[in-house]
Amino acid sequence: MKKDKEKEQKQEEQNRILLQGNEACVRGALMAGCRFYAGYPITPATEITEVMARELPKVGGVFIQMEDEIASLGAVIGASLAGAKSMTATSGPGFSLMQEHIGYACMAEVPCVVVDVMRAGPSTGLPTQPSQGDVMQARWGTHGDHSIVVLSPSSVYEFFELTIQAFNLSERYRMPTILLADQIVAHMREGIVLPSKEDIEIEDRPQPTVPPEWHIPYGDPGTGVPPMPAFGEGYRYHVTGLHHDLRGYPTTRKEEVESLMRRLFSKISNDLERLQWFDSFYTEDAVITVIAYGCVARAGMQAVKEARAKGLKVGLLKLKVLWPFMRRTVTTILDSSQKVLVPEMNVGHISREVKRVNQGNCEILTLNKIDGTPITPAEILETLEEVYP
Amino acid sequence: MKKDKEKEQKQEEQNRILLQGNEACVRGALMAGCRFYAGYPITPATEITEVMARELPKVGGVFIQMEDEIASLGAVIGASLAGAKSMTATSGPGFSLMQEHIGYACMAEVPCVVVDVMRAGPSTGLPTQPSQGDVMQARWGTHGDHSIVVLSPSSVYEFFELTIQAFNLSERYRMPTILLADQIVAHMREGIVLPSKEDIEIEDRPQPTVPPEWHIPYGDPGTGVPPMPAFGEGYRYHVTGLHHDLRGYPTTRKEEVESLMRRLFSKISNDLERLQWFDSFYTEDAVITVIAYGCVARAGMQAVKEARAKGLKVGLLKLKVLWPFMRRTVTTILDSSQKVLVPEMNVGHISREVKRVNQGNCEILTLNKIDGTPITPAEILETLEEVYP
Amino acid sequence: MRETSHLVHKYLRPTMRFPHIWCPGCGIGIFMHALIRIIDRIGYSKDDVVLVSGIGCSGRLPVYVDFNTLHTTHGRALTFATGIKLAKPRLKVITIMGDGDGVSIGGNHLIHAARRNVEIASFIINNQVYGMTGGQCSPTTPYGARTTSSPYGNPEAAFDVSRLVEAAGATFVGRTTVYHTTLLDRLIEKALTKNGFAMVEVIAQCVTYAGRWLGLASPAEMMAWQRDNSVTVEKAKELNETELAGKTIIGVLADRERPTYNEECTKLRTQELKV
Amino acid sequence: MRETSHLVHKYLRPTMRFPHIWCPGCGIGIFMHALIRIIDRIGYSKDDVVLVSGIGCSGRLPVYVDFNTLHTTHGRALTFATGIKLAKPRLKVITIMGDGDGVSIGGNHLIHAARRNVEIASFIINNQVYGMTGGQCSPTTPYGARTTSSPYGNPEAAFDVSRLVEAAGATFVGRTTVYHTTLLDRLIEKALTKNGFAMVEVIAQCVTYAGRWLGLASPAEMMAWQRDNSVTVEKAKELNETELAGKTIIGVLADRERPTYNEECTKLRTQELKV
Amino acid sequence: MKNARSSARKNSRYEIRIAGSGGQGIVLAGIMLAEAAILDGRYVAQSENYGPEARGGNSISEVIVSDEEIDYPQAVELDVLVALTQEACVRNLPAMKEGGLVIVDSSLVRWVPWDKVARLPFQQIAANTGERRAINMAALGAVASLCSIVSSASLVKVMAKRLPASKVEANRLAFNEALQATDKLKDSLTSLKPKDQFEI
Amino acid sequence: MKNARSSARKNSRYEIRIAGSGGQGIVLAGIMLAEAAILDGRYVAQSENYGPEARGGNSISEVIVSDEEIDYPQAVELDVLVALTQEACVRNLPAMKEGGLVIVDSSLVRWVPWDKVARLPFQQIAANTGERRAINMAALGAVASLCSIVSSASLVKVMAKRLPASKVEANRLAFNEALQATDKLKDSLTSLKPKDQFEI
Amino acid sequence: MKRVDIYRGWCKRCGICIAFCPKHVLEADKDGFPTVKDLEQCSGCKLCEIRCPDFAIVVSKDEEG
Amino acid sequence: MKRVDIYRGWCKRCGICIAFCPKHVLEADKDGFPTVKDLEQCSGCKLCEIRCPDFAIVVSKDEEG
Ligand SMILES: Cc1ncc(C[n+]2csc(CCOP(=O)(O)OP(=O)(O)O)c2C)c(N)n1
Ligand SMILES: Cc1ncc(C[n+]2csc(CCOP(=O)(O)OP(=O)(O)O)c2C)c(N)n1
Ligand code: SF4
Ligand code: SF4
Ligand code: SF4
Ligand code: SF4
Ligand code: SF4
Ligand code: SF4
Ligand SMILES: [Mg+2]
Ligand SMILES: [Mg+2]
Repeated sequence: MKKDKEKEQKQEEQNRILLQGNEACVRGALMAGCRFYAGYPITPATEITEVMARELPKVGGVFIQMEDEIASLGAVIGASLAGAKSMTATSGPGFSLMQEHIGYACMAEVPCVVVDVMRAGPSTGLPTQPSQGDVMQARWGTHGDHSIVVLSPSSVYEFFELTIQAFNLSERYRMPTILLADQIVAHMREGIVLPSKEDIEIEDRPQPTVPPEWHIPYGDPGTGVPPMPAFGEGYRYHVTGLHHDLRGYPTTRKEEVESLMRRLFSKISNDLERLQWFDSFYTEDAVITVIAYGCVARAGMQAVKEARAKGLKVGLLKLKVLWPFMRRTVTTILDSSQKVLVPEMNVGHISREVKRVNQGNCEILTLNKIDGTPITPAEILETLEEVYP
Repeated sequence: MKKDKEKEQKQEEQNRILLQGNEACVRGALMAGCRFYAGYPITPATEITEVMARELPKVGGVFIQMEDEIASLGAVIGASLAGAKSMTATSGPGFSLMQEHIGYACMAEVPCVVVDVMRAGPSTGLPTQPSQGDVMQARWGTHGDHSIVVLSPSSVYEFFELTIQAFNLSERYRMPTILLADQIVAHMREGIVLPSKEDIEIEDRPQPTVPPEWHIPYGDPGTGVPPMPAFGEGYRYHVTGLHHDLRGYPTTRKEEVESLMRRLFSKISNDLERLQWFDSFYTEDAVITVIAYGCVARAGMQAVKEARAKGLKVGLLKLKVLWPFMRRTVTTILDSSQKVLVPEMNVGHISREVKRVNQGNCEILTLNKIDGTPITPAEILETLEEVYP
Repeated sequence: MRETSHLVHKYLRPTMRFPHIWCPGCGIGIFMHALIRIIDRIGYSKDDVVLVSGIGCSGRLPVYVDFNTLHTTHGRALTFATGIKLAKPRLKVITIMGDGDGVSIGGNHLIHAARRNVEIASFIINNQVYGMTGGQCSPTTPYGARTTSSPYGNPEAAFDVSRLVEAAGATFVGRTTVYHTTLLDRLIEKALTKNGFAMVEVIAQCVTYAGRWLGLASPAEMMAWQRDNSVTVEKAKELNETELAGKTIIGVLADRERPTYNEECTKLRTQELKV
Repeated sequence: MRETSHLVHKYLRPTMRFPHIWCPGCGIGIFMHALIRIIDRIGYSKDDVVLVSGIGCSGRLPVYVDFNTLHTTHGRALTFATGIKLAKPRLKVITIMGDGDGVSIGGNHLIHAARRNVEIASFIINNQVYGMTGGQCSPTTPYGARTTSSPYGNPEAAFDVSRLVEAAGATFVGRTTVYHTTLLDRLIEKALTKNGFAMVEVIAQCVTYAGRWLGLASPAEMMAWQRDNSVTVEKAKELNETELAGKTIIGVLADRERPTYNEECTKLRTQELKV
Repeated sequence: MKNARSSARKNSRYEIRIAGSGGQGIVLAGIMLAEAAILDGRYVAQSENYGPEARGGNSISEVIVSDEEIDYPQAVELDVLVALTQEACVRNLPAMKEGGLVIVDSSLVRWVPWDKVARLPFQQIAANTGERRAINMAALGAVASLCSIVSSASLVKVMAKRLPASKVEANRLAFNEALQATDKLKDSLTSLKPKDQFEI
Repeated sequence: MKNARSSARKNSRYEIRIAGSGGQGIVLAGIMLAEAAILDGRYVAQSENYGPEARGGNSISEVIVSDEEIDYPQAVELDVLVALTQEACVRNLPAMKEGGLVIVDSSLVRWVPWDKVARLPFQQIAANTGERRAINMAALGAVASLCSIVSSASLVKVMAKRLPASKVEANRLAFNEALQATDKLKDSLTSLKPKDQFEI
Repeated sequence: MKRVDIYRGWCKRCGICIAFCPKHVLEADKDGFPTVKDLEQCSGCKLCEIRCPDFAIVVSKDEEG
Repeated sequence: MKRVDIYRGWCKRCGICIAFCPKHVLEADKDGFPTVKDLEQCSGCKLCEIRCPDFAIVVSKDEEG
């Protein structure tokens, strides 16, 4: 037995490879079945475009560099409608340009994955410096009301893993899924072991089970997510960014509009339980809990361990899903901790949400940095020591 | 005396003219000194573009229809740098496209006014139907952290008035100011009396008081707002969307970045007191207060009057500034009312903020409608009656 | 009542409301009829045809016809179409764009699609105005024309769309009016069967807004204008500059061959993969 | 040490760090030197010159020179420049764009600025690659070239930028390389003094990334390639197609007159205001 | 609910909607009504609605007139509906206040499932003036006669201002004709019983 | 503060930064170091930083090696700094851990205001192999000799994988030369007193 | 014998078919709808059908005729 | 007499000036910096100055010469 385990471990070690976060993202995408990528170079997401250019043709996929980011997401949505799992990657300025099409994909219910590797903003900002300044934009950047799923990795392996999950969720819900990485996670390299394809669960968009004449393109099969046949498979239907009826035809009828909006929101709001993705460390008896995500969660982890070593009862909640905000998970922490510290490389995005769901029982503290440098374990530790009751 | 007043009133009545909201916006802009407009047609903001095309040449200004919304805001920023008070107007899809340049104007500190006449979204949505779905986008739509001022009118006169104020604030703070109107306020006509130019206070961007050699383009004169000479007036300086030092030259130095960001935020955060713009009705003894803005505030007003007629102690707080969120004003209401009702033509944008600043003392209720139809007085009244303690 | 056009009934969606949304006499309907006619003549399976449009009056076309239809965002039809064609090369991808849609906000995608040579048959319904939003200037509105956004006359020169797209590298470029029915049919057929990016500029009347600067009231007058102000490429060669002034040259303006993007992709995947 | 170039010292910002940011031998610096030389020769007041750039290596140019300088967003320099020129017509507005900047993401603004004829002197530093982001394909990268985003060869054809801008209606179009110093000077001067929209395509070496597909290592080799692969418009007329294959035609490619947008604006304000 | 809606009305508040199809001058009629009410010293709020099918589709213009400032600027319950097409009539009846008045063109609208209806031949009146498009002004004539909210003097003033000089005369004629024709049956109207309808 | 930083270290955690200018192969050296550590069964996190002036400007590559999973993946306090230009040296000294080791090229870096410094002629060693660009591999030789975190066997393996076949030999040579040269003064190094510096 | 069918439900009375019939077969009725004035003259060229923006006119051989 | 000044602080040793001097006046020193090999030959054409991307070379008439 012991030998087996040793062997396994040895095996694992031999499979450990050094990958950059952006490369890991591409590996995840390919494993999830991504076969179309359209993109436009931008620091610090460019490697995703470059590695896709190299890898996609090898698996029979299509890579295209478009004229800009608007075109990139347009092409991605088109390819997805034709049946291909599709993705693009960018950073802040390009992400801003993609907002109209993100809303389109929400409305037309087209699965796709958009990676935003966050650099310091606003505007052109600091192209090579890390930030978490796009968290609210990922939720609210496009006009009009919609729901959206946003994931954020804190390590190279998580970037790989969450890319797969981003595809899965986008297929499951028929909506764009956004991956918010930060420049540190995107550019650093770590030794990781990629799982084999068999160990990974892949989801595909629901397919109609009835013949074309019976298929109602935007009907609710109960899950809120209508089956989605690809263009060219006999199910001819209409896709539009206008409010539409069950067949996809434009409507302004209040009842139809309302029922469409209700269904669109239901896809996520009915599934919140399944979207509580987090890691927690030492939270059971924590007096103060650090809530963090992305590279800041890594600093948080180290700070928490050191604080524990000093006898401080502190814990860490690492969020992997940023949107929908994990109210349930966070509420549990708010109930059990005296204080919560939310360190972020922005002026306080997730901390706003924590405050919103807080019922006043817990003290919410923030630690924000927007100078283009990462939050360090020392900074978090110092704050923890300062505010420790 | 009485006669004088009568005469005055008579005079006023004679000056009362029927104006569409969008027209009133143009009148306000011209009175505020707007001399450059670049835009691209889109329902329901098109009339602003059309009326500008007609009126600007008459006052020696320049109107240009650009190839798209990105170009429109680019031209507006350029014109502002050359010294002209400048503006553009659009609706959701165009507003999404403008996000990159909104961030640029924040970073480069270029005064300008962006009008977003909200229609129902997401995506192409319902082009002719009203909505308040872009409230969060106006705050968070561009990448990276920044602060911004967003105003929202509830009547034709307010659209006129707040357009003037939008120019004033954008000049005062050297940042883009956003006017969020809804389709109803933009398209309806009301009889209003325009004040004469002398009765209106106009603010202009601060000008340097020192000769060019001594001028420090991005230095803090104490107000957080550096003087802004126009291009071509002898003060040659560099403007960029990158983080920059006091001269405007790109920097990645942590200290310089931080001090720039601090100053940018300070412009608003130091002036919050002055940005509490609201009307309140019957709030002193209100058990329930309705907090509303835009056309919904009008429904709220009627509902509140009718409820009062029925003996219900309810009040209305009408917000004119949406961002920065009027925490102080709202907190006062949260302290004095048992319940607060926030009716919105979206899934709940401002109500999130109300919840965030609430210390748990007050019950926050929402009334949301996203079917493209306006919230009616009856709907608000009904809710008030239902939840009245 | 006896059935009317058997042909269109085969392609129109019975679930849609007719008559269609366009104003009486609008040229878009004439183009739509021709498109259906040619698709039928070529014999594509409905399942294999994808119709992609942007936003505008012309953008409302796809919803009426029983293909795979996609109504995208303003100006971006070609980007979606590119994704579709690359992801599923066997589909026949067609885009319908307005002059504002395809040449103002969407001008960049137009020239890049032409350069890239993705096999898309694209049609620009050039009514020289923004119809959908109420008659503003477009990049093809004639100089001096009064529109709702140029009340004192349009200060800008118009694009020669076909020339621009030709210069951008399109393998097929044609121009016609909806009056010229035979040419319309011929160009649609050539564009649909072209192995490469094809663009046809279809001059069509916006009776509601574009009639104004021509001083023309009725659809028939506008079509007569199309008839009287066009010369064929062939004829144009015989005319001098003064004779050509103010005339629109119609016909096949470019027709040439080079590998499509899909063909290049296949090459990448097969021959040249050994880096 | 004795002072070096008196001329540039008059225009460079002493507050900036030198040597500049560009790689050793990068062609952008050669263009910048020429631009300063010509501005000095024409004798503009520094206060009246506005230099507007987008994002890219070339976009870093304005910060070094003591004019009114504006570093905008990627691809949008011309939109800002349009606003400046219209709001203050007495300014001399100049844009500097890269080939990705000006022709990929910014291609639409380029053709519309040309059509609109706003009096802007625009320079596209065509190094046939995305320099700033690390050597990806641009719309002017030659077909088949291996770049960081086309590891198996570029599947797309390149734009003829000058031809495109000419077809879009620019009143002045010229092309040169940085090797051809006399022509470079002449075209810059013509563009700056043109009453209308002028575009000069400046072929410049990106030594770090674009040398690769030419198999050329050094800046000097790249400039020798510019020398050996260009023919002047005048000479080109004497050559047949085979002789011209692979050659870049340099010189004045278009030079014509029509009213500028500013002139049209004045007309609107004065003569034609009585609706 | 019904209760709430009804009570949501001020006494001086008066809501009128003109509905028809594109090209009938609906929007202009609403604007002119609003301007006339302003001349009469009243508060007004006017809005229109044309859905996505601007062209030839349904068109609505509504005017709220009041002696006090107007809180809610959209119609809640119509005091008066002027309908110039059959579809417009049927579509807008649900918005009527109980006891409200429906004014229709007698030849364009045949079926009016409402209690209190005034049928007038606007189309014909307009045609008689030689200006067929004056149908909207004819409708305003009936409004001026039947509704106290606006004076015909003010409406005539506004006409002179808003219409092209060459068309003013014919439009005023249509307006007056309709006004007089309606005046004639004013009395019969006030005594109308439910389900009564009258026509001239 | 200083306290907090120091305590923020695990025992097995080892931080090394290679700094120089663009073109010196800094990034590649970091990657190879990280890959070698992986072969040795360790956890690694590697990152690089080149500011906006990628071209010819300052370049940094840092590797964190540990026997446990690495929490914070950025350097906090350097155990080792390898500096290949004077500027890189001075700029990065503030990031050093007290008692840490600075390795520099003896001809490119003259002034090293630090206690514990190893000066080796990497440039020259590389030049001797005929492959002037092997300076980064020479530096890795010194690292292999002085730091326990990575085995030279693994480094050699990685070299064979990462470098173009034609260049492997020269690079390995440079690596070995530097390794041996450094080995020679290893002992003197451990006995260094503050302010002592040594050179070969 | 030709047949020219006009589908009034779809016809928007634009007048295009009438204006461009080379044989002047069509005319407007009092409501503006096209009607067949002179079927004899019809050449069956289908131009009216082809140019109708509303698919409201169909020219065919009368099967029964 | 001409002067050719090379400003080492700015020169990036790209070699352009050396490669294209028509008179072969310049050569690289051991560090790669251009130096004047043969001033006599210099025609004062300024091509080296004009083509230097870094403004690091200046050709002038030597005032004192
Ligand atoms: C981003 C964006 N900007 C503006 C609009 C508004 N809009 C809709 S259609 C249109 C122009 C229509 O003109 P054209 O493309 O020529 O089509 P037509 O209606 O003439 O067929 C515009 C500006 C929009 N929907 N989206
Ligand atoms: C919206 C946006 N997309 C992408 C980028 C990233 N980006 C910066 S420069 C550049 C391309 C540079 O190429 P080019 O314009 O040819 O200029 P060069 O560096 O070659 O001078 C790109 C894609 C950006 N800054 N903004
Ligand atoms: S507005 Fe013009 S383009 Fe649009 S449907 Fe009417 S006629 Fe056609
Ligand atoms: S990367 Fe290319 S374009 Fe950019 S500075 Fe270097 S040589 Fe010049
Ligand atoms: S088929 Fe030809 S001839 Fe006959 S009615 Fe039609 S257009 Fe006239
Ligand atoms: S062309 Fe068609 S729509 Fe027009 S009148 Fe004739 S049948 Fe009617
Ligand atoms: S001036 Fe001319 S000849 Fe003299 S060194 Fe320079 S390039 Fe050579
Ligand atoms: S051209 Fe300039 S930078 Fe290049 S070697 Fe000569 S002096 Fe130095
Ligand atoms: Mg059009
Ligand atoms: Mg370039």
